[in-house]
Amino acid sequence: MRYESQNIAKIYWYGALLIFAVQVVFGLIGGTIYVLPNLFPTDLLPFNVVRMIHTNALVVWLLLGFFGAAYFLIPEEAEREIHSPFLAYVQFAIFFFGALAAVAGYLFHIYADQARSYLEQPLWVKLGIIVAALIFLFNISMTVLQGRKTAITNVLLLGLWGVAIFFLFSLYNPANLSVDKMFWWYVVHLWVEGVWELVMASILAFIMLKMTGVDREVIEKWLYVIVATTLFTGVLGTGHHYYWIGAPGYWQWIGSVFSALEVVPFFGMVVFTFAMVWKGRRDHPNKAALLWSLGCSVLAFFGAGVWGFLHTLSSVNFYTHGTQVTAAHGHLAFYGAYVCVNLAIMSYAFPLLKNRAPYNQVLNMLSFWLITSGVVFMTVTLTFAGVLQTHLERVNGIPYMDVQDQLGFFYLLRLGAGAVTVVGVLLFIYSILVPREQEAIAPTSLTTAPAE
Amino acid sequence: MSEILTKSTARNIFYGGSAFFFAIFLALTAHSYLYMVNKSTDSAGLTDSVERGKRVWERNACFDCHTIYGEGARFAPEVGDVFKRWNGETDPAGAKQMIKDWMKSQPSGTPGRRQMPHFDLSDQQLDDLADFLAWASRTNTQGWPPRKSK
Amino acid sequence: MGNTGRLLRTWAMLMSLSLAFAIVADATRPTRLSHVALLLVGVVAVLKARLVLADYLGLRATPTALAGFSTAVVAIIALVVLSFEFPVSLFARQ
Amino acid sequence: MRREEVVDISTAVVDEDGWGPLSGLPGHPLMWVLIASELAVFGLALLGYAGARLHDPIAFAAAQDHLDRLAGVINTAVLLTSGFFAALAVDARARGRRGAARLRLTLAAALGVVFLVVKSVEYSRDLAQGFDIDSGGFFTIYFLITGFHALHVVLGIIILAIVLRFDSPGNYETGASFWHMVDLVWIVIFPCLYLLR
Repeated sequence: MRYESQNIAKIYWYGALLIFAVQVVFGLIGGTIYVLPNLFPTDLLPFNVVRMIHTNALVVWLLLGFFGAAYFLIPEEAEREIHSPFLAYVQFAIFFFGALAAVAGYLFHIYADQARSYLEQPLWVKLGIIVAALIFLFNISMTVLQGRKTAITNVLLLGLWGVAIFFLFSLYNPANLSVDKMFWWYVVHLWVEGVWELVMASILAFIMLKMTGVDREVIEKWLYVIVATTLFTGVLGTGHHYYWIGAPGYWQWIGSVFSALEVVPFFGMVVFTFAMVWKGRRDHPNKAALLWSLGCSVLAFFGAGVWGFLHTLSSVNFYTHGTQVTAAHGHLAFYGAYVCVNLAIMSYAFPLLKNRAPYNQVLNMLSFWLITSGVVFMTVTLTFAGVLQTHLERVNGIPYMDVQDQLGFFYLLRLGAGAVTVVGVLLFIYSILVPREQEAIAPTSLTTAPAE
Repeated sequence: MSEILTKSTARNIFYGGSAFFFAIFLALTAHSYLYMVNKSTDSAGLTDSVERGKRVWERNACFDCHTIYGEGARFAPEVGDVFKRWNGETDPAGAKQMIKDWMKSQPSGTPGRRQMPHFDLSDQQLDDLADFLAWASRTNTQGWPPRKSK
Repeated sequence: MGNTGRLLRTWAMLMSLSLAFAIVADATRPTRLSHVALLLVGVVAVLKARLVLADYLGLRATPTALAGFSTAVVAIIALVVLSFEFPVSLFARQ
Repeated sequence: MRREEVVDISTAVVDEDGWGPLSGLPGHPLMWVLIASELAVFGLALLGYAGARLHDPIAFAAAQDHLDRLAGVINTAVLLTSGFFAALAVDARARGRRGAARLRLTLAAALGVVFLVVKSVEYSRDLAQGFDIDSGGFFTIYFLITGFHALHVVLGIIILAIVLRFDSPGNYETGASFWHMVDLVWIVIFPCLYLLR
């Protein structure tokens, strides 16, 4: 760490980790309701409230993580301090307060009059998010414009501007349900299969740059190849959400063809991270950050790429759409792509921000394996549940609730996997917050310098 | 030859290519918008009541348990075609009444079965909600969902 | 001027192959092409694609890339041509 | 350690100029990423077409008979000749003959416009016969594939215009590569959609 204003990242990441804990705890509650539907009083804690907390907390903590990552890496890339640290803290206050208020409000059944999935925030929270985003974009754009311009900041800025611009569609909710859904995906799909991928790729590129010692030239060219294939396939890949919502039939062709290719950028990221690490001449001591980075590309490839492809062709999706197959894909994709990239940059940055480096982070690595086993197992059980559901309900024509009654065993297994995940997450947070003497590496044993 | 390998050209091709695909996407969305308004949905039948019903659906976060056109949570049944499943095509008044009665009777309290909360809806709101579900069932969804009894 | 000469030759070949296309596939206007005609159309399409790849796109200089792209084109055209060998539905609905 | 074995693989992926196997190709490597993406898209679409056709070959054949094969043949000749001029332009620019290169590239782009004119005449006839992108079956696929290709012709003309403005030899190669890809795609989709039946 070389710039004072990189410390801004700390507060964002503390906030992110807090909401991360909320997210997984409510995931666990939701999983419990699947198994024991009458455990919680329906009036106090109905499933829909649990789910909106689970999904909203996910989105806001990932965004907080991205903001933190931007504040951490932009000073080093642009080679200057953040334009205004004060504004960065103001932005945090607005965003974090909005996020907490939204999540806490849901418990009291306070949410938007015109709520939609992921977009249940009351209007004033949405406006707060937009104000915070504007402050953020102003702050980092000013920093980048006045500093060194690199491919990493370039792609990161494009991604973050996209995040803000597409969020504006959350304010548009027409009375026509089909039109509503079409533009709803402008937010949701163009985020997670578009601009978020740009953010993810640029963060990964930054970590590779710092940790492997491979030339910037090489890394930035790879970055362009990856983000080019991302947008060349991902934008029209939106079509895979337009099959059955009242849109024209041609989307079945466009969605199938383009989203079949959405696996390409994820495969590119796997090849990229492994090639860089292999080629890297440097034996970097932060093994935990490396583990999360490699894990990120691999798990994103399986979760977003392979599991996405499994049900993206319209002829398959006709049967699997709206079953647990979608839930299986969603969990591994979000975890692999966006949770892992956030935890990777945190694992890389925290030892530096806290002057602990070099640092072993054994507990951190243990938490990787715990969370990963939990989420992968969850994905597998949900996939089985989804395939069975598809067959019984969509092919054999058995009514929905009768089929659900037959899936109880899978939901029980999923609950177990969820519990392991929660333990892993709490362990990760502990390993970040609490320094452990025995994990410090003696400076003499260093063969190479830590990241500059 | 190294002149052509520059990063600024890379950036331009990335921006240009992405803009091309995005322009196609925007044009197709515009076409789809017209298609929805003119062809696939019952625009003429999109009454104030249907719109109010959609807001009831949103205000109570029904989509966080149910799916509609397959989207939402998967904790409770699909409702995009519930009106048809409950024979609304042949007996609209009966299906509407069934929806209203169903809403009023929740939660069922059946042990071991998922519970639907009791939503304190007025008669007017229940009517609107039923109208909304009836309207949604008339959309041309390219034959989805697959139902065997056809 | 060797390059220009080769490009001219490539162009001339492409044009004659296209004419061959038109004659084989179009002149007689049958409702369905014979097996031989299907095969010929496929072969001619592959030949033309290869000429464009090698001489227009300049992949003659990079044999690996030429082989890769050619293989992809052959595979696609072969599968499409093959699909035309089935004049009745494979998925007949009752 | 195993590290030694894998170094070779990674150097194959990451060579000196950083573009790996893409650096040997004519034009900018990232253009080849775009070209490869496009070929994959059209390839998948054609495979989808073959699969969809197997569901109902008779209806597809009947629909195909409404196409104007002669217009397709003319357009093939137009595009191939246009590609010829583009290749000549790259050749001229490489040898420093800027003026000749410009003239040839302009001719290539002009023939692209001719292609679009012929195509729009075809489309208007199809529409007049009552076939559009919503017709389902053959015509949905036909409009999607040929329409997407026609948009590439439009993009290609824009790219050629940019090359005329910034006329380095490298840009000539990059622009022409895209243009030839549009050629190549037509050579493959034309027989599949129009001729085979």
